[in-house]
Amino acid sequence: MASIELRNVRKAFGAVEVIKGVDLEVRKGEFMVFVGPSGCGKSTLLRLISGLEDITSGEMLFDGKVVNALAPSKRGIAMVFQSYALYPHMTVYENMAFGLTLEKGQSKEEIRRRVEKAADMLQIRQYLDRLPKQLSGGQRQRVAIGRAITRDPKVFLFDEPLSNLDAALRVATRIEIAKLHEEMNQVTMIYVTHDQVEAMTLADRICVLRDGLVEQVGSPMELYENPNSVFVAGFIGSPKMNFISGDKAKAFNADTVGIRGEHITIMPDNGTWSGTVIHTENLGADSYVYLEMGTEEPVVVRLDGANDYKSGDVVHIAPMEDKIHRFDGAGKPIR
Amino acid sequence: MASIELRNVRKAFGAVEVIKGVDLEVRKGEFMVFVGPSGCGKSTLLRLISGLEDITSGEMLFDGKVVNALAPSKRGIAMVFQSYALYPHMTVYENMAFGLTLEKGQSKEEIRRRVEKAADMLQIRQYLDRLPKQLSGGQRQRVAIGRAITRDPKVFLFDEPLSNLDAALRVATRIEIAKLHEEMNQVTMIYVTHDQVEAMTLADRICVLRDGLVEQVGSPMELYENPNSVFVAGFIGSPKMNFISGDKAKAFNADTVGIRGEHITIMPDNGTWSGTVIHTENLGADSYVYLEMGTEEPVVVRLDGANDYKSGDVVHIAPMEDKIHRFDGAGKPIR
Amino acid sequence: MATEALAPPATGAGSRIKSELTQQRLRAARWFLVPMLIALAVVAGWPLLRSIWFSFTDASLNNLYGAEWIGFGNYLRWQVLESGTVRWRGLLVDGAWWNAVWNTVRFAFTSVFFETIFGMIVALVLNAEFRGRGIVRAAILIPWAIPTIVSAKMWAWMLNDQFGILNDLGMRLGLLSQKVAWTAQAETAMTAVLVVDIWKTTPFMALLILAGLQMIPKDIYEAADIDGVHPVKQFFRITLPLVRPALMVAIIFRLLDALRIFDLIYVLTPNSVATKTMSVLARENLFDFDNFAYGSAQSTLLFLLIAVLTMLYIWLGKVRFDGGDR
Amino acid sequence: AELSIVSGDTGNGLAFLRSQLDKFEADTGHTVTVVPMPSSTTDQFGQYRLWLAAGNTDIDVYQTDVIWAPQLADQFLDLTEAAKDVVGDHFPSIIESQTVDGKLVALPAFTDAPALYYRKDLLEKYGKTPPTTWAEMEATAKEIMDGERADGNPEMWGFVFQGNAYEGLTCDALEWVMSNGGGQIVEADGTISINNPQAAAAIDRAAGWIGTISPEGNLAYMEEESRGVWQLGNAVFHRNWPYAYSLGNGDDSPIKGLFDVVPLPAGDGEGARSAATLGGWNVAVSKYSPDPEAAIELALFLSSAEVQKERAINQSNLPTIEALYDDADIAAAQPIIPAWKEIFQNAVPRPSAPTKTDYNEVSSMFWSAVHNTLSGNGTAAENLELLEADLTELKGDAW
Amino acid sequence: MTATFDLWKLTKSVLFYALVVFIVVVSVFPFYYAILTSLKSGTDLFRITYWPTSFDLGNYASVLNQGSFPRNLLNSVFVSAVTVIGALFIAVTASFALSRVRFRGRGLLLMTILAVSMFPQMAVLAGLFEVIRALGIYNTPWALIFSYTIFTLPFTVWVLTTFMRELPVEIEEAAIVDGASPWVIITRVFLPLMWPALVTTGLLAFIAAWNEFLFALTFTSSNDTRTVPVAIALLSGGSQFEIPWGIIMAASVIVTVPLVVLVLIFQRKIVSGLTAGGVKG
Ligand SMILES: Nc1ncnc2c1ncn2[C@@H]1O[C@H](COP(=O)(O)OP(=O)(O)OP(=O)(O)O)[C@@H](O)[C@H]1O
Ligand SMILES: Nc1ncnc2c1ncn2[C@@H]1O[C@H](COP(=O)(O)OP(=O)(O)OP(=O)(O)O)[C@@H](O)[C@H]1O
Ligand SMILES: [Mg+2]
Ligand SMILES: [Mg+2]
Repeated sequence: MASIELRNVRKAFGAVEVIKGVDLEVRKGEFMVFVGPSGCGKSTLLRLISGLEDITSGEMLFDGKVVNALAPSKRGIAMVFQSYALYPHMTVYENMAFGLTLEKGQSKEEIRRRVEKAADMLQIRQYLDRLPKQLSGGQRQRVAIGRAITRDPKVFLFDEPLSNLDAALRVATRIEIAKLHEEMNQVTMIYVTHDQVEAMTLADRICVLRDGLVEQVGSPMELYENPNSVFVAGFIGSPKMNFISGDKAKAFNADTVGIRGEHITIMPDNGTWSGTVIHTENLGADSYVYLEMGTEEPVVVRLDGANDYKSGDVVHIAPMEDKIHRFDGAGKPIR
Repeated sequence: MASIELRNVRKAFGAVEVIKGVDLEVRKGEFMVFVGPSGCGKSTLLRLISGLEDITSGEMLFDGKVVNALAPSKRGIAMVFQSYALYPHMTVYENMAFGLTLEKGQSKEEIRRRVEKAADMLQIRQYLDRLPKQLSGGQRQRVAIGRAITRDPKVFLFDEPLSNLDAALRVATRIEIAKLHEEMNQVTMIYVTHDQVEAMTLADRICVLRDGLVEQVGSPMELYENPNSVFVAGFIGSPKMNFISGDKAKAFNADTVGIRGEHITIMPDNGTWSGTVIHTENLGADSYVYLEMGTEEPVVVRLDGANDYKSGDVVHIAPMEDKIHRFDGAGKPIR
Repeated sequence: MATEALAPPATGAGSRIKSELTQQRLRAARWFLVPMLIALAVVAGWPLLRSIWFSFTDASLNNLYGAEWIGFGNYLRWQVLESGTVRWRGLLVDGAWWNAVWNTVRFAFTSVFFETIFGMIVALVLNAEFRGRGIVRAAILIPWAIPTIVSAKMWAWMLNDQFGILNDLGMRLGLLSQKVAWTAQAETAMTAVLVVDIWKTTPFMALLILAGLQMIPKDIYEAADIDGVHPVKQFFRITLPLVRPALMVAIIFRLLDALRIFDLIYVLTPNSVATKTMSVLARENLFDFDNFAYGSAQSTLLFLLIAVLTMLYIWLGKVRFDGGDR
Repeated sequence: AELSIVSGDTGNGLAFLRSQLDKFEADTGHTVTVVPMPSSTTDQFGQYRLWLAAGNTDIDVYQTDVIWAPQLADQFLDLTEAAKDVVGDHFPSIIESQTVDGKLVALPAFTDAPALYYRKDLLEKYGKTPPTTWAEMEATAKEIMDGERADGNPEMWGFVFQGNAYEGLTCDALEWVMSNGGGQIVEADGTISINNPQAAAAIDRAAGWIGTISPEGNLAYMEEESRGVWQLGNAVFHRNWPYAYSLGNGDDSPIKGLFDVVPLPAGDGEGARSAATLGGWNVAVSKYSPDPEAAIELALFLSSAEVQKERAINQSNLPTIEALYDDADIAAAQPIIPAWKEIFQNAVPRPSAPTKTDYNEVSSMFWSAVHNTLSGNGTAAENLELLEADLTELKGDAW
Repeated sequence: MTATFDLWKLTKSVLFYALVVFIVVVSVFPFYYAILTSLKSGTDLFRITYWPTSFDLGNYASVLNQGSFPRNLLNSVFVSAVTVIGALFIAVTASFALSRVRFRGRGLLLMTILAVSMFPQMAVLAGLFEVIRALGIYNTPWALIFSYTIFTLPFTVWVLTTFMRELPVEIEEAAIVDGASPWVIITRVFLPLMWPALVTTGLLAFIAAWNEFLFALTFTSSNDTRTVPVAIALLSGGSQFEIPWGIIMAASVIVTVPLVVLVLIFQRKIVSGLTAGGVKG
């Protein structure tokens, strides 16, 4: 466990500035999730924290000590790479045990026990003797995770660790990671993901990044309920929040109003607004209805269970008034 | 567009049989999604269809003609690889244009037009001059998609093409792919994913694979509502269906009963079953409550919106009777 | 000969489907191999077979075409003396030859051993990022770039006991108490040859290893950094296994070269028993003495010895011939 | 016709050859190209053998070392007929050395014989005269060397020669042995004479020089290395071929004008006399030459008196025609040449004629035995005994 | 950042640069000495100096004026360049077959190729001579180009095969799906990824051909067709035993400089991370 602090951290690749001054504190033992659009700098930030990439300017502190120049190996971290970065010449077992064999005072049995435990958890026990190239994508990803969790670091850095796993395994692994977090004396974890569920369920706090800058940091429900910008509002939650501007928003005294698909009810006849169904999607447990009603993007309404609206149907909808988010011209919320 | 038929197709790597006799028909213009646990053989099957991997035995037909031996380049396919497989020395533009430049009779402008169209669609226009190593994971993945869609194939093969994209982009790209499917004269698409939403929304039909064998093929709702095995029932839908066996199941005249989290209601006082809350998860739009009630895995109940159950609370629940799935000892449904 | 072998490997039982892709690749492979095979057959096939053939004849350079087949006579023959004792003659019982074999093998292994180590060090240095790297790379290649005949003579000059700069330097720096005749004495002559050979061919090793180093994916070093792998350990556990293929090839070719060492020994040392190598012997017999057939036999045996050593090396070093294929 | 001549001649020699060829071309209308070869005789020999063995038609005339005739005899034309008018002018011993089984293999172009170079100034300084015996040489060398070293030249040595294991050592050692009355390794009739006490004594004496009056490194010296020591002024005596004479008198030479030459010292005991190994070059005509007539014409030209005279004047090469030693022009241009006649008359041929095609191997065995002795691997007696056995085996029934 | 940390870092880089300097000095010193020698003449040659005492370009002038040295230099360039280009061309295609296509007897074939390099050069001289005369290319640059294949080809084939084996399969597969033929895969996909290997083998083979002596001496018989190593061996002093050190060193410097330039130009291509970003795994 370690607390991590970033002070006006910047990173440029040549002329391109990718991290544009990030201030962030990750508390001791916290589970911090980074989310943000593809290319916003999540992996880069993670690599800066790991020490693999030098920061261009600013300060990075671990437990209050400046570590700008500290070698990655001395930071007490374990990391899962987005690109896996497995050792191609080592078997799965060796890949996972490698870090451990280097630590002093680890007996062979102890290492084997720990590797096997991780392998069991990740259901890759039967592949321990294979080389990475003989594995499927998801199996490789699990080896990458396994390699990180067999070790005993102060900080875990996960870069989209579950993206290639199937739903069931994903849930299982997610829960294991949460358990790990609890068990390991609340080790500090930083986790990049695109998965809403992962972000919402794992995070103590979520950090929303946008284009190299921190947009908002807060607990999942805080972000969900009180996003402090249109961007965050749109980014957190799936399906995306619906944004309505123009006259319809004016009626609510705002430049833009946002309302989530699950907070819209379809009215039998008259509602606040009306629109034409252009598409429906059926996910089993719930379903989405896409409505054309003159907004930039179609408005999505989420319904429980299946529905039988057809394209072309005209429906009336009503937002739940207390769930409406109002934003001003600058995209800031009006409270 | 082409119809694809697999007859008892098998594939072994050395002594390990990975595809164990698959019979499958992908119809002309169909959007077929492969799902299945990690390592079940999805990528391998895709590679067999692409011709990159020779089938060990069986027959593969494109439009009724045996193509067992046909070279990939002659099958009229485009493919997105799970590991991207970008040309590291080529810029994004060159990566996307490479296939086109190899085709005869493509003018420079035509190629540029098509690449730029794809790049716009995938929001990577500004990266056209970069090398893959200068891109983020999601950007690389989009280049891989772009490379496939600039070409004009009869069959698209996508191997987890969206796994590294953020939610918004994912939805957008998903919709673009659906649009592509419609526009391109209903080109045949085979798509591997782990994402329930993608599978459910994109697929005309889903093929559930398990351990090298086809478990069930059917439309998304068919699979959701009438899974023909415990496995499919458990695999389709998120969170996973809850399975209850033993005495509680006996009461329903089955060895195992399955009930999805969204089909369970929490009763104020007395319900069919009762359990202890061990964990809750809040996703914003809905929330999950995990109950310990003597089953192998905790029972998950899905509730709309947030909830405020605490670990240790004892609650009563009732399944919606008409949504209960009953399975016999062999895991087959009882109807 | 080898083209017939150009069929896919037989797999298990049953009729494997030979796909068009595989066939196309095999066809391409065949076409790709043909120029090389023709080139090698023409340029090397005839001369090699001719040499081997000569080794079974009594050929002499005075009478190359009238050579007569004498079977294994050059390798081993015997004479029954009147006293009844049998006298064995021929290459296989030639003490000078086996002495040369021993000299050569000792030389080859020592020099390749040190070259590998120094080559690796140099390659690692060159692999690091620093200013002026390009110039250093060029500088390092200089020993390899100077023609052997020149560098051998140059070193002979530098090692000279009277006006050699090395003795002078050694005296000035206080490393030597008196001038040493490096190449004149049997004990130091071999060392001198070794030093020069190592100096000359380390760049070859270094450059090949460097190329190998450059092909290693960088991201796994990041993983290793994270794993807290000490750089030394990284070298042995990651770098070494991953440059191994390149290293192995470099060593093979250096070994082949070292086992055929000629120029350096020839120019640098007095032609004494202590430093004579197989090639030097073979050259003497081929051209200087009137023993062309015997020289051919020595060359052939040298070839066989190298082949055996190479095969041993490939087997012990577990050099793979596969991988990379689809 | 278009002829080509291959020559290992060097710098000035090559230029001289070209100038003579120009004359030849003008006289005869033939054209001649020179194919130069590296100056190492061993390299040349291997090359020529290969070319001849393969029947190379591109070369018509070869310049050959004096010892090659028996080994290459089969591939050269017999010049007896063509040269019958001029053979008489040459030293008979040289003509004999180029005659194999009655066949005149090559015509002599010039000859060569080494001498003892000594430092006039130093000998004067210590009141010595040029030595006539090895023992004298040794003593003088030692005395002057010690004296000079004490005087502040720690680099000073007594005697430098060619001690590397190569043909040059055969020459040097043959001189020691011969001058000590030890025979010439293999006698003209083919008997192997080397294993005798006088020969052993001569070689043992030489072995005693190493580390005392000669540097250890002498064991690796060829002509140039020894000349280096000598020409830096760091040796009292030096054994070398005539070429070192003009170089030592070059403008930048520290010993310019400070040295002179005398015949090599004699040994002691029965039959002792000064001996110098015979060197020299000849021209031979390839039997594969497409135009042998013209080629023979060229060979005759190159060995003719007029060319030899030019050569002597320009190159200070020793003529093979006896009459030229009395030539006034030569005496004027190269005063040393008449003086060298004495040295030349003491010249001994290496046993290339009796040993025929095996000469190189014989020479190699001999120099190895000597080199071993010099480097302290066994005494001369032991090594010569082994040598005799080896030679006997090599000889078999007959050479 | 504590002071000790800085100190350690400093020591490390000092040690590193010391190592660099040491390596450079050891590599270059004899060459430096050659340059020194090339600026001397006469008895000066036998005197030991560490710094240039005179600056006499006479030796260079005489090298360039002597015989056909400039011509020999051109010959060398032509022969080495054609040899290397030819060998690389043949080797690149062959190594694709040997590294990426699985067929029976591949190991045997590789061994056979290697076996060619196991014979001492001198031993094949006679046979090669016959072949060259039979082909009618004796005393032309082609004789050298032809005979140099005997050592450049096995080397280039083996090295390129080894390196090509290491390229990720996925990238090749992507190209196959894109409709690339093996030829296109080699030229447009693999070659750009193999620059370090190509440049390295090219340079090493070039230098080997550049410095070859024995074949060059045997298979040419006129000044106009000879290459520099032979020309250097032919450089000679006034008389038989005299070795013209100054001139030889000048010539060596002259022939080494183009190689150094060549290395300087091509070493830029020896860069790492060419395959980075292509695949994950
Ligand atoms: N070259 C190989 N050698 C041996 N086994 C292999 C090889 N390639 C794949 N496999 C095995 O074949 C099985 C199927 O692999 P495949 O890549 O098709 O899985 P997948 O369904 O795509 O999984 P994922 O969702 O994790 O990508 C896996 O168990 C894998 O380990
Ligand atoms: N080496 C580089 N040179 C130039 N630009 C780079 C380099 N590496 C990354 N970038 C750019 O920096 C930005 C941030 O990259 P990063 O990998 O951190 O994104 P990310 O948030 O992890 O995205 P994703 O979710 O797609 O993985 C991207 O726009 C990327 O193109
Ligand atoms: Mg990323
Ligand atoms: Mg897969």
